[in-house]
Amino acid sequence: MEALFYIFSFIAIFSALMVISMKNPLTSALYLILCFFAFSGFYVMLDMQFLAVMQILVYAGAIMVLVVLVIMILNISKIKRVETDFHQKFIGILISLIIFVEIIFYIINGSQKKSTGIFTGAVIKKIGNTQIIGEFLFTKYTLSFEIASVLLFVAIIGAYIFAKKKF
Amino acid sequence: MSNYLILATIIFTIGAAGVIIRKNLIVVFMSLELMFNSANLGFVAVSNALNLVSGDIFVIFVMVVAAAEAAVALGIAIAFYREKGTADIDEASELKN
Amino acid sequence: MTFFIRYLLTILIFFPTASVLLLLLINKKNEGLLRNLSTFLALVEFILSLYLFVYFKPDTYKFQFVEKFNWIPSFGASYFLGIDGLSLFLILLTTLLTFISLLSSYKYIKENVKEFVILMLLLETFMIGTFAALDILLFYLFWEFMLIPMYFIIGMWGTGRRVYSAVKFVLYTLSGSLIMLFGFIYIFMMHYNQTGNFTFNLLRLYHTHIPEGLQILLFIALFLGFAVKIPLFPFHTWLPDAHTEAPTAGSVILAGVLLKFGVYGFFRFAIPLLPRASFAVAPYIILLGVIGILYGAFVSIVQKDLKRLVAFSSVSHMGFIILGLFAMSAISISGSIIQLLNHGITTGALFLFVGMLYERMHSRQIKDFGGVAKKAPILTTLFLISVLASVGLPGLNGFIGEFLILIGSFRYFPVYTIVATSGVIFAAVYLLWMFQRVMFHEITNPEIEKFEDMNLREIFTVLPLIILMFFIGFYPIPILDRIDPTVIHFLSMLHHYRNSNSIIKLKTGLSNV
Amino acid sequence: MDFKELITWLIPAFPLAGWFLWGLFGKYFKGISGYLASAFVGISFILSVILFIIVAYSHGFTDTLYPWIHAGIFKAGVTAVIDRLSIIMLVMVTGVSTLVHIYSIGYMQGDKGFSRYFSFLNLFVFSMIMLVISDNLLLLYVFWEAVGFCSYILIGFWYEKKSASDAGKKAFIVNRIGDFGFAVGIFLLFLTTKTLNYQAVFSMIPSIPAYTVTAIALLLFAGAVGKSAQFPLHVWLPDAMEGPTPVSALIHAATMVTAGVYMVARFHVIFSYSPAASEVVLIVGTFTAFFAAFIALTQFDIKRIVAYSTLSQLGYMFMAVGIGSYTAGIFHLISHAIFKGLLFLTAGSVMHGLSGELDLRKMGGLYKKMKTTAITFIIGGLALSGIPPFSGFFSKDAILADVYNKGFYFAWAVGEITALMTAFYIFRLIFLAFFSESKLDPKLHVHESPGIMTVPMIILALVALIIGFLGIPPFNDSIFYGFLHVDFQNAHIFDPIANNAPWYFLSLISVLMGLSGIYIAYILYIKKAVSPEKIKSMFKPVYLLSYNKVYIDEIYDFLIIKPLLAFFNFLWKVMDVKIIDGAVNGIASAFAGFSVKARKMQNGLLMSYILTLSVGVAALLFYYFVR
Repeated sequence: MEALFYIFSFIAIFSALMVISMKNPLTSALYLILCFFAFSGFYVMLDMQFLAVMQILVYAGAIMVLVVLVIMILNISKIKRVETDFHQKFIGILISLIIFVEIIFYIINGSQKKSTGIFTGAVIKKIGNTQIIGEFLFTKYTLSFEIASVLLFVAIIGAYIFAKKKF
Repeated sequence: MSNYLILATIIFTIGAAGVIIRKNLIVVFMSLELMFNSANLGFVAVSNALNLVSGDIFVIFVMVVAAAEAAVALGIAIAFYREKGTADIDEASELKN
Repeated sequence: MTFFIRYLLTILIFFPTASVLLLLLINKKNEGLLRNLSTFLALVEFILSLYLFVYFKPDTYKFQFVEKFNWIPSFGASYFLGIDGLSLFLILLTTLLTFISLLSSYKYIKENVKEFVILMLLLETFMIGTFAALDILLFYLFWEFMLIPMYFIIGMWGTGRRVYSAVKFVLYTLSGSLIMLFGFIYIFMMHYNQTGNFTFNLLRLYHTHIPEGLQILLFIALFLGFAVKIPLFPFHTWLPDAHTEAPTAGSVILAGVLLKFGVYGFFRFAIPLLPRASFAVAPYIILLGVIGILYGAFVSIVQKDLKRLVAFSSVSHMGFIILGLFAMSAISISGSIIQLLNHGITTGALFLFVGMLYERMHSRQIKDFGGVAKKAPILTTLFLISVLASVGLPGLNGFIGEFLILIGSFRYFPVYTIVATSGVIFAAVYLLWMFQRVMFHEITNPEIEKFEDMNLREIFTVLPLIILMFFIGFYPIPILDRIDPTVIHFLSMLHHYRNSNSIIKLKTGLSNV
Repeated sequence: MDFKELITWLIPAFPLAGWFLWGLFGKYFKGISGYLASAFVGISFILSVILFIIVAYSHGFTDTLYPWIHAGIFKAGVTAVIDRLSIIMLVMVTGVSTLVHIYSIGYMQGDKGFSRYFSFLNLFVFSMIMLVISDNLLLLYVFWEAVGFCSYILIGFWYEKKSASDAGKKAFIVNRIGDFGFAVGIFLLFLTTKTLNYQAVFSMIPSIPAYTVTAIALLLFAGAVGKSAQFPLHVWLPDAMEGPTPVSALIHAATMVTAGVYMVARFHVIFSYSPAASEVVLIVGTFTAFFAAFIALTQFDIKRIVAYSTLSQLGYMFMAVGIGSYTAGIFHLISHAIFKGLLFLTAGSVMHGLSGELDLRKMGGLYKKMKTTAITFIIGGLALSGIPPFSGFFSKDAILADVYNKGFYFAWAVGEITALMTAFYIFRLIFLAFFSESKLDPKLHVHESPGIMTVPMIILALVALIIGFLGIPPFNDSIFYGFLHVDFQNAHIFDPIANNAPWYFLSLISVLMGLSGIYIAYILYIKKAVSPEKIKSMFKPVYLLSYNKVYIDEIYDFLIIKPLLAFFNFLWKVMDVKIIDGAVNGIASAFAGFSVKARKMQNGLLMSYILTLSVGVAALLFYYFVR
């Protein structure tokens, strides 16, 4: 288990770094898909197979396909390269590191809460994670679920209007 | 759990750095996705450690939002490119005027 | 009928709003109907408000016509209305002046008539609401809403630098009232900390215990909000601009009602909520008031613009009111309240007359006039009566107020009172000089030859005010009777604190903060 | 309300009704309004006489019409006090008013403001009646100001004339300065006694510390100084002659200006408990008497001469009340009202005959052309000069004798010299106008006034002739004294120190002074034994001083009005616009400048926004961490 975690970690971090450092957006996109796969591995390890599947379906499947499609449409690799000056790179990395250190500080200094829930790994395995999530989604979070669907609907219309040739 | 959290932080930082230093619209968008995912990972990890499922539910909603966002953002990207002929977000300076 | 009386305040507040809904249905082009209907509705509103006077019980200090409903229970805000002797007359003044200013605008407002009448009626709703609200949050809501119609009235139908004036007016009052809101919320939180209840109910907040040093700071916060509205001496510079550029109706409402809110706020909120601080800072506020009296008078003397002159005279008159209020004696407070009404009546009338002169000559410069008396005897007579009321001639309303204020304040602040009394001399100087230059002398400006006397509508516009001037001057008892219990109760709430009135207390109080 | 109370309130009610009627419906009445107005005031006069008889054979009373103000402990009602003092004043006021009203019908004939004139004249009579009968200081103050207003509006009656409206405004404002003191006096009185009712106040005065009483008395006296045009607030009265002449006769000679004297007499309790204040009254009165007579010596405007003589005579009255001889003061007030009213009416008749000419240098020889006017004028002049048996002799002599007997020898001497000057200037006027050779514009059609004007003059002349006999036997044993003294028994001090000179001796000196004044005028202007020009050049500076009214107006203008106006302009243009508004606008523009700078941060580059955002996130995290 431990070993699997470290392997996936390595893949995730490496591919994330490649995402932001590759010159060609298409390459970045492919590395991002790799990264998402690593993430779905984590979800499996955390007893959330449903999420893992969703990760691959939604992110790797839907979103990344969309991204790649856009890159293809725009033919971005051919257009003028956009370069970031060193100045900005330096500040960006510095700030990211500061944020990183700070968050790590919180994680280390933070006191861990006692587990209060009833959904231990055994329970989840017994009922099945898909069923648990489904029950919650359609009872406690019904309203949010409906709003989310409206949001998606709006987003579809929005995307259509934005991408239309003429406003 | 803290392992997962540290990993999530690393990915988050990388995503943030990408957002700051890259200028390509598409890459910035992908970096944002990275940050989303790291947050998702954090949710799931904490939820798992505390024996709860609310974190997992939340992840689903984040995914919904991400999908919606992707649709709109990429629509904007197309419109933007059509308007400016480039994907450099520094060209998007209408706010200034 | 009982239902009607019971919910009379709500009806009064929202009747103009309902009228607005009705007016919205009318075509914009149909200006005659819009004017007539809106004026008629304002008249109906005034007649409705007279029921308040009729059913007001003069022998009790308790709030009457009380209505209370929960509004936002989670933090104790309620729809809580009620009036006492002070707000009764201010509401009557509001309804009367709204009617009069609508009547006065028949000729002055030529464009966007629909918008104008709608804004005026909305303004009326907010003004009455502010006077009737006993819930701080509700009060603040109405208080801020008032700015919106006023902003448009000045900005859209004004003259000259109207947008500058409108923006100045709004920013000035807004910055004051935001600080005031902070003060209110602080008191609200203190009350919560002491009792564990969230409430914006004013009557319960009166019992909040606040240490003296903090009281002074909070008082300053509330003071800024109210002092700008009054306006007290160093905060007055928005007033001449706003008054000068506003249309006649705007000036009338501004001078007649909006300036009253500052004093009303002090009376209803600042002083009872923070009694110790009020006594501690009273000498300083009175100093500002007295400076305002003289300063307003002095500056009025050298004004060349009629409206600006009347505006500065407002500063002077409001100084008297502040003197009377903060002297905290029963006589002077009664005088202040009477003077509040008087100022609304008299200054309102003066603005109406200046408006009439402006409509005829399209100028407000004093030097453009002269010899009007020959052409317009009715205008001259009625204008003279208003001027004399403003001067404080006995037999007219201004005298009663000023005299009560001065004789009441003399006991506690003799020096200030003497200085303030000298303001009466200067009032005579600037007003009579202005009147002489405008009305008397030979006609020099050929345009005056075409001057028309007042028509019937204009006479009816000012007649109620003129009658009130005489009425209050000769027989103020009906008003004083209704004010008296309120004032006595007001002072009885405060009289424990009177002895803490000293400069040393102020200093130690501040150092304890 | 029984009969006498009904009458009491009917007396003011008639003029008040007149004011409303002519004021509102004047144009429907046209010429009738004058007759009706006279009739209304006449009814008031008859009622006053009835009331006088009632009071004379019973006793005074007070009556409240309605409660007027009450706020806290402050209470005041519309209350009348009818005692011997007020009833005498009431008869005088309504009587003179009636005559002046009748006279005005002729004088104002054809003026386009005819009804307006009578409306305000009626308002004045109403106010003056209320002033006299009011029973508390507030009501007194109200009508004190109200008569001032009537004076303002009537002086400026011909408003097209700048000088007229200026004079009206000046009168009002100068009066206001005096009223300022009066008002503060009322405040102080209320503070110490908690009441403004006369009787209540008077009963508490003995228990109040002397310096407070002095302060109150002096402040109240400031009001009297303004209203009765004593030095230094006398400047308005000569200018007030711009008004119609009957107005000058009624308001600025007979009634309103004497209100100050009446007020001091009414408050004799207060003044008599304060020797210091009384002495101030005496000094002001004496000085004004002399000072005004001095100015009158060289004037050429007949109305102004009479106006200055009014000042001077008012000074005599203040001398009287200042030494505590209240009855003598009131007696002189009454007789002065009669003969000065007469002088003004006759002066008006001269004006009327000469189409408005006022300059002495353009008159002369009028005696032949307007005999009635001339004779009545001479009667008035004799009364003013204090020649027996005219009323002025008895009343003025009563004052001077009292002044002498109470030991104020200097004041007495000044009074006698003033008497000489008085006789001189009034006969200078008479000789120049009526007797010396004519310098009239030959084109002018000189005519005697119509009967409606001369009859009131003749009535007044007759009254001036006989009213003095009320003062016989002399001084403190007279009928008048016996009648009025009842009201002044509460007066506290000022008993005569010694009756150290017999009355006939003092009277003789006064008469001699009067006669020698007349004789000097006779030598100078009829016999022409000595040319006035020669005397003029002999005392050039003194002459100029007198001719230019001691430059008081110029001094006020230079020392007070100009600097104040400059200061006010400074306040407005610099203080208000620059400093206060400048500060406000400065804050506004500071914000605007800051915003212009801050706008640079919004460079529109998304990258920099993101950068700023992340800096913020880092900082926020750091803050929570530190906390």
